[in-house]
Amino acid sequence: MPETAIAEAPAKAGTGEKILQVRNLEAWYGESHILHGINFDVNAGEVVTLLGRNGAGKTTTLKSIMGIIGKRTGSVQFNSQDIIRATSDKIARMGIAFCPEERGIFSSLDVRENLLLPPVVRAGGLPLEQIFDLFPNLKERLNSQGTKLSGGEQQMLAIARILRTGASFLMLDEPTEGLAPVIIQQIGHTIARLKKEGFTILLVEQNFRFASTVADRYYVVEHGKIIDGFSNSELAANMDKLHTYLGV
Amino acid sequence: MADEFILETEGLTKEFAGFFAVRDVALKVRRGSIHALIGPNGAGKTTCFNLLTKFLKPSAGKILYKGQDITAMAPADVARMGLVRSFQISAVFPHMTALENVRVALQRQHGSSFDFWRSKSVLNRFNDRAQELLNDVGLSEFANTPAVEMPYGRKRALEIATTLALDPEMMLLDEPMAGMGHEDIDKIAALIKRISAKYTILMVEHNLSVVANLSDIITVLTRGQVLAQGHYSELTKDERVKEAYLGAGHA
Amino acid sequence: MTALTDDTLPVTPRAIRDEMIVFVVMALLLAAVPFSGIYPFFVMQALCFALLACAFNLLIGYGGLLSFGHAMFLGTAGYCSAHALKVWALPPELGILVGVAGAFVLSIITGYISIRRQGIYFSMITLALSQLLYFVYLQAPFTHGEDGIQGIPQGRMFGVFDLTKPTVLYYVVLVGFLAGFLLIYRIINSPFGEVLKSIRENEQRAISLGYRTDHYKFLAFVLSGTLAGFAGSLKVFVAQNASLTDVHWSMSGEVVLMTLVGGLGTIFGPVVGAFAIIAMQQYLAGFGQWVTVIQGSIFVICVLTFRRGVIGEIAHYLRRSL
Amino acid sequence: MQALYAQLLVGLINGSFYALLSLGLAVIFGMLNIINFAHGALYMMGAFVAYFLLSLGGINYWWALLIAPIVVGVFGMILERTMLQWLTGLDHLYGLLLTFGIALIVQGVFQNYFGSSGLPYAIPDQLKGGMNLGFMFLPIYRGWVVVFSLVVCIATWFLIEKTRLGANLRAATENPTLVRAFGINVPRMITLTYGLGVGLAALAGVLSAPINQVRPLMGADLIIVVFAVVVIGGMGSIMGSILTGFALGVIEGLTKYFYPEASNTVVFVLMVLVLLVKPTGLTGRAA
Amino acid sequence: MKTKSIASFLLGTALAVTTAGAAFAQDKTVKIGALSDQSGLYADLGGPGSTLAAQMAVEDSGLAAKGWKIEIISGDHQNKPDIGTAIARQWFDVDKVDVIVDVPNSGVALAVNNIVKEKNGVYINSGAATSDLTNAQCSPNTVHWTYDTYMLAHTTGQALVKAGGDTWFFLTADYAFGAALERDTTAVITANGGKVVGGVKHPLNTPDFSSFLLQAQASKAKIIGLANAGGDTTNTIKQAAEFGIVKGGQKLAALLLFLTDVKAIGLETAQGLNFTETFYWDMNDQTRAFSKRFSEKMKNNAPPTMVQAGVYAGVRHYFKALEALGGNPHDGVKVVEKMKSLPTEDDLFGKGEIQPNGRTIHSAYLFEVKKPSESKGPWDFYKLVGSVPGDQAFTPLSESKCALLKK
Repeated sequence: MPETAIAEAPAKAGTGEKILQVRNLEAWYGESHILHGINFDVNAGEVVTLLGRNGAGKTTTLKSIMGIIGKRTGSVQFNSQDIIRATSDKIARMGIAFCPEERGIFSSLDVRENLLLPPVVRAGGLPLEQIFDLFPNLKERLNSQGTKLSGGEQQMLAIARILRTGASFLMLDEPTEGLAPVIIQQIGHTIARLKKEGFTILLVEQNFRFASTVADRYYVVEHGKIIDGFSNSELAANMDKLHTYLGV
Repeated sequence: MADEFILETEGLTKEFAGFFAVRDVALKVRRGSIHALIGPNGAGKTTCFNLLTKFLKPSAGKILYKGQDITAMAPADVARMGLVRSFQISAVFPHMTALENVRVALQRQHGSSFDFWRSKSVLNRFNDRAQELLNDVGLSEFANTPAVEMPYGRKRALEIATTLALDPEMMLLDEPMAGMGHEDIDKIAALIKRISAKYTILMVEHNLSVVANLSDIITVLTRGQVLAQGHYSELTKDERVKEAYLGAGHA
Repeated sequence: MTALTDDTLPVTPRAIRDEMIVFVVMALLLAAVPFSGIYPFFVMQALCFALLACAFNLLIGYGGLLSFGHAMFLGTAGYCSAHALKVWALPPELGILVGVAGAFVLSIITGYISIRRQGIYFSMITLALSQLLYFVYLQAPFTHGEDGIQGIPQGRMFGVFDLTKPTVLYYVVLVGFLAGFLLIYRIINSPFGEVLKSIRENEQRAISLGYRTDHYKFLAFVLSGTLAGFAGSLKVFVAQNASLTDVHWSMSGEVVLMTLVGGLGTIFGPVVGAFAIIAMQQYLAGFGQWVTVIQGSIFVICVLTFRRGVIGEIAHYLRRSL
Repeated sequence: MQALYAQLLVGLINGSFYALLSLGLAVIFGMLNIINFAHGALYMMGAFVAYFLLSLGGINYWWALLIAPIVVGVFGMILERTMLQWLTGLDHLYGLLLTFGIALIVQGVFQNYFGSSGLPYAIPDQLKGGMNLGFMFLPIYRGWVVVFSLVVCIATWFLIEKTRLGANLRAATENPTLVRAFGINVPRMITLTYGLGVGLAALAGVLSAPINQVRPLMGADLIIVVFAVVVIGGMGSIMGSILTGFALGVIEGLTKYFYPEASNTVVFVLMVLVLLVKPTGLTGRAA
Repeated sequence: MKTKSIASFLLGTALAVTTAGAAFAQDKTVKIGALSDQSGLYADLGGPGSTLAAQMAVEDSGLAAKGWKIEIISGDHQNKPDIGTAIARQWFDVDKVDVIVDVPNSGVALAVNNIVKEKNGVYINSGAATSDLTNAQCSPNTVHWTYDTYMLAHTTGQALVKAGGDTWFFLTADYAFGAALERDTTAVITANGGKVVGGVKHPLNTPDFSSFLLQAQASKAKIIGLANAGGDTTNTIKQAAEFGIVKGGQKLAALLLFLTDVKAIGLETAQGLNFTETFYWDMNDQTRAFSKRFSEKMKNNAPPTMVQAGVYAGVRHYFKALEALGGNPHDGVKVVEKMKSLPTEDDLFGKGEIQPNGRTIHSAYLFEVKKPSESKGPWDFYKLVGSVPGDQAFTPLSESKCALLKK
């Protein structure tokens, strides 16, 4: 396998300026060193996908950006501000929102409480009507307990609740995990629509078939490093390489 | 039947607050085979595993091991019947040396685990066997290293050596390759292949190429249910599997 | 749940020879006490508490279980021994046996109840059980409630050693302490200790290897309780009384403090901790309730900055187990 | 039969204190994962603040009900900020040890300055006297204690289960990291929660000041009973700890009537029985 | 294990120091250990005040001028028998203490009693209530000053029954001291034609007495006898007021109550209570004079309690014995024998004697707590309602089981 570390972003697919710049990001879980120097960029209005095997460090990358990993070094520039030392609540208030892999629906809260939990941090979030328009199921189930929802509904709730905060940069960790194809399709449509609304999205996916329907660019993570990167148009050409990288 | 299949489940179900992590799974593991359980993230593989080894209580269904109903048994007792598991994240005893790790497993069957009045030097009689097991998994030179100081891949190997020390009839391996680099993966795969001559193996694995090479039979889980079952070559032709595993929009 | 002492343990394997050297030095120093002019009763009392702390440490340092009720074993054995000596007029060796047996039975009962829960629940249950026992002893006729059992005859050990002589008593207590200490050391370094250690390190894994971990924790609890009882029986000969103090929860707290100061999960820590705390109580006694305040402050300081304890820090520095 | 009713009512009064204290413990445990051993000492501080307010500042009981929980709550928040917060991520037994140390310090300081015997605190004039219920003479103050603590308990329950703030709190109990990543200042919330739990203890202290004497050790023995209450109830839910608190007060009251010698031990005996049948407690989640 | 030298009273002259120990018989060194509860339940009634009382006794004796070298150390037994015995043992072994004074808390007092006997020291107990000190567990080294359970029961019990309180209900602390008080009082009540209609035992340190008070109320007894002490007594009294028990016509009899307890309860609640003490600061000119000097030296300006007064009187009497012996023989039995042979007389307790069993005999007084309107000062609490001569108040020697009497 080629160990080509690529620091510079490949050809820009998005139109806007660099909204996120990650340089030499290293992170630790307790004693174990997980990220060994991650470098990549995200431009405003793009959907960027991190691909990689289980345990490669994709989720850790998102969590490091969000500031919820104990020890991290390097630099993370968000809108030209370095946030590597900021606490996660401050980072959230700067306009980054995170939807975790396990979705994090709170069982002791009902759907309405779950939906309203993240505070509005700045103007420009989607109003509730628009969210219900995107996810009509949620409106019907506002008073159910959060974890009584189906897996798909939980995922929609998890995405829905970070839309009203006003954050313009969304990080979604494996939103399709464990979901039925028809739901996956629906999530794909949602992401596409969010992109149209002007959101910038950083996606972690194993399912690159799904990713290919929404992403502008890809980075491949292995052993806590970015080892490759290409745009959506280059995907087909990189297919074989990808199979080796991901072991699927 | 009981002879042919070492482990069978009927209608195995686990519900978490309305969410079915595992639903109505019927699994039959043939004695002496390497059986792989695959599926996308969140398909319920690990839950299934925890049910089989009794670390979780099933909401419904039955588990038969060697023809005996083990549904209501405690996890330690299941292990004592020769059904031993490994964990997704490496499970070693960090502040004990590799040799001591293996010895703890040897000790359970062969000796004096409640003897608090004897010196632990009586355990030295297990040293040869422990060293042999370490050699088998390529850890000869690590015998006196505390487990916490070993590299990740070595810890996984140590875990397998510890499991082998119990001389189980069946091993359940939960993502034995998770978090490993290529070199390690090949080594562990070879090791699994080698030990499968003696033991029945049920493994959860994400790495399809590993599964393809190793396993005799594969069960595909999605959303807690069995989607398909068969040999790799059969499954690759199955459209449903491709779609579930590789995702919608597959060309 | 992560083990309490995870970050406090030295990672180097046990150096049994080093530990035996330290042990011999400790034994010689203690044996020289009667010739030193140090008040022997102070040392005897400290030895009893040191043994108690070592027994407690067996449970938390090697079993990962924080008992907040260890005074109940100390006190129960004390009452049993005192009663046997005073009312039944048994010789000292049998008196000790009765006390230890009492603690043994108690630890079986309380262990059966408490071992089913872990972590803080275990601590709260042991605390509540010891408080239950406190009230029982407060009202039971044979303990003489608030007055305690007083004026306990010391007698002749094995018909030979006259325990009313302070020097003889001192050596008997010292031998008892050293024997208890060595037994605990042996337990830690036994096949059983090995399993116990593996359970503390990774209980899930131990279960998956087929260990019924509750049984091992239970045995550790019973051993710890019984040895704590032995300390209580010895203490009866030193103090010549048995009172509610020894069953009160503040005594349980003191034992925790001694072990914490010395170093949880270290071999010699509890001994050092016990001597330090007893000496502190002795020399700071004039400050009245400030002693409580100082003890509380030591708790706070230890937990916040000094979790390894005195011996733990030294061991960590030397990268040796002590 | 009349005497029985009277004892039931008296039990309910004690239950009020158990409920307020175990409620505070449960709230703190939920957020901080700490069994607050200092709870008894802070309960005592509540009573002392009321005493100081009256004897030094001439400030009456009603103001004390408001001021004492705030003062002690702020004190608690300082403790949390300076000490407890450093324990995040450590085994929660360290929390138990730390708060035990804090309890020793607080109690020791008060004992030094005020001795162990009690200081008097009079029942406020408005609540003096009693009424004849037919089956008993109920001092108005005791009736007030039951009613007021019920109101406080229900208000706390409402705050936590039914409000926006409570939703944040519940969410942070489940997954503090994620809640913080939503932009909520969780450390501040933890501090405030500790203040709230401790404030409840102080409130109980003020309530008890006119009934019991204001003594440095008034909370020390009570807290162990409350621990037993908590083990029985299992700290699974806010409502659970309130109900268990009141129920055990009543059971204790009945014991005082039928077999007074056991009144000190009945809660512990009950704890043993519950543990034998249901090791996780009545409403408990697994530890 | 707790000792401290609060004050080293090196009262001797340089000459005395150089000659000290020169001749055994003329040994004029004395070391007094004031062992008390310095910070707990009994700290206010004994504690630092008892040490002060002992110091004043030393000063008032004028022995320093006669070449005596007297030192006082004090210790805190924390109400724990094992700590008390450990201190006592160390005092004798290491610090060479001659006499231990005060020691409130019956449990500790009895434990220390054994040690003093073993080490042949002198024990002047003032703080403890148990009459066992001069009865079943009497010792040739012990003098018990001030009060005991028998005296309390007899004086209070007899007076109240005679005043018409002939039906009793007991609230008894469930331990030896409480049981002894109840037993002794019951004997007096029945002997005087009264009746005990019921009782309830409560655990020690009960915060809440309401259930027990409800039972006492239901019994309709005229007198509710409180056979308990300290915080339990004050709590019972306060809560009884709350439940309107006194207003309902029943009367409370506190069998053991101290000045400091009344202070804690407050006159508003305590008014009308009957109880027995053997000393009150406001009895006569001598007691007032002593109390004035005493309170000036106290942190909170409190006058002496009867326990502290007993320490003063006991130490003064001890010095009389030493002077009579012409030096300190450091032999406890010998000194106590001398103390018993001399009649007692001092400003605080008046005239009396020490019986062969070690019991000091002096008058006992029945008091009633004043109404707030009657009180003229911060410590003006008591009204004298009766007195009993010493020989009637304490255990008659014929009833005593003390082994010393059988010689």
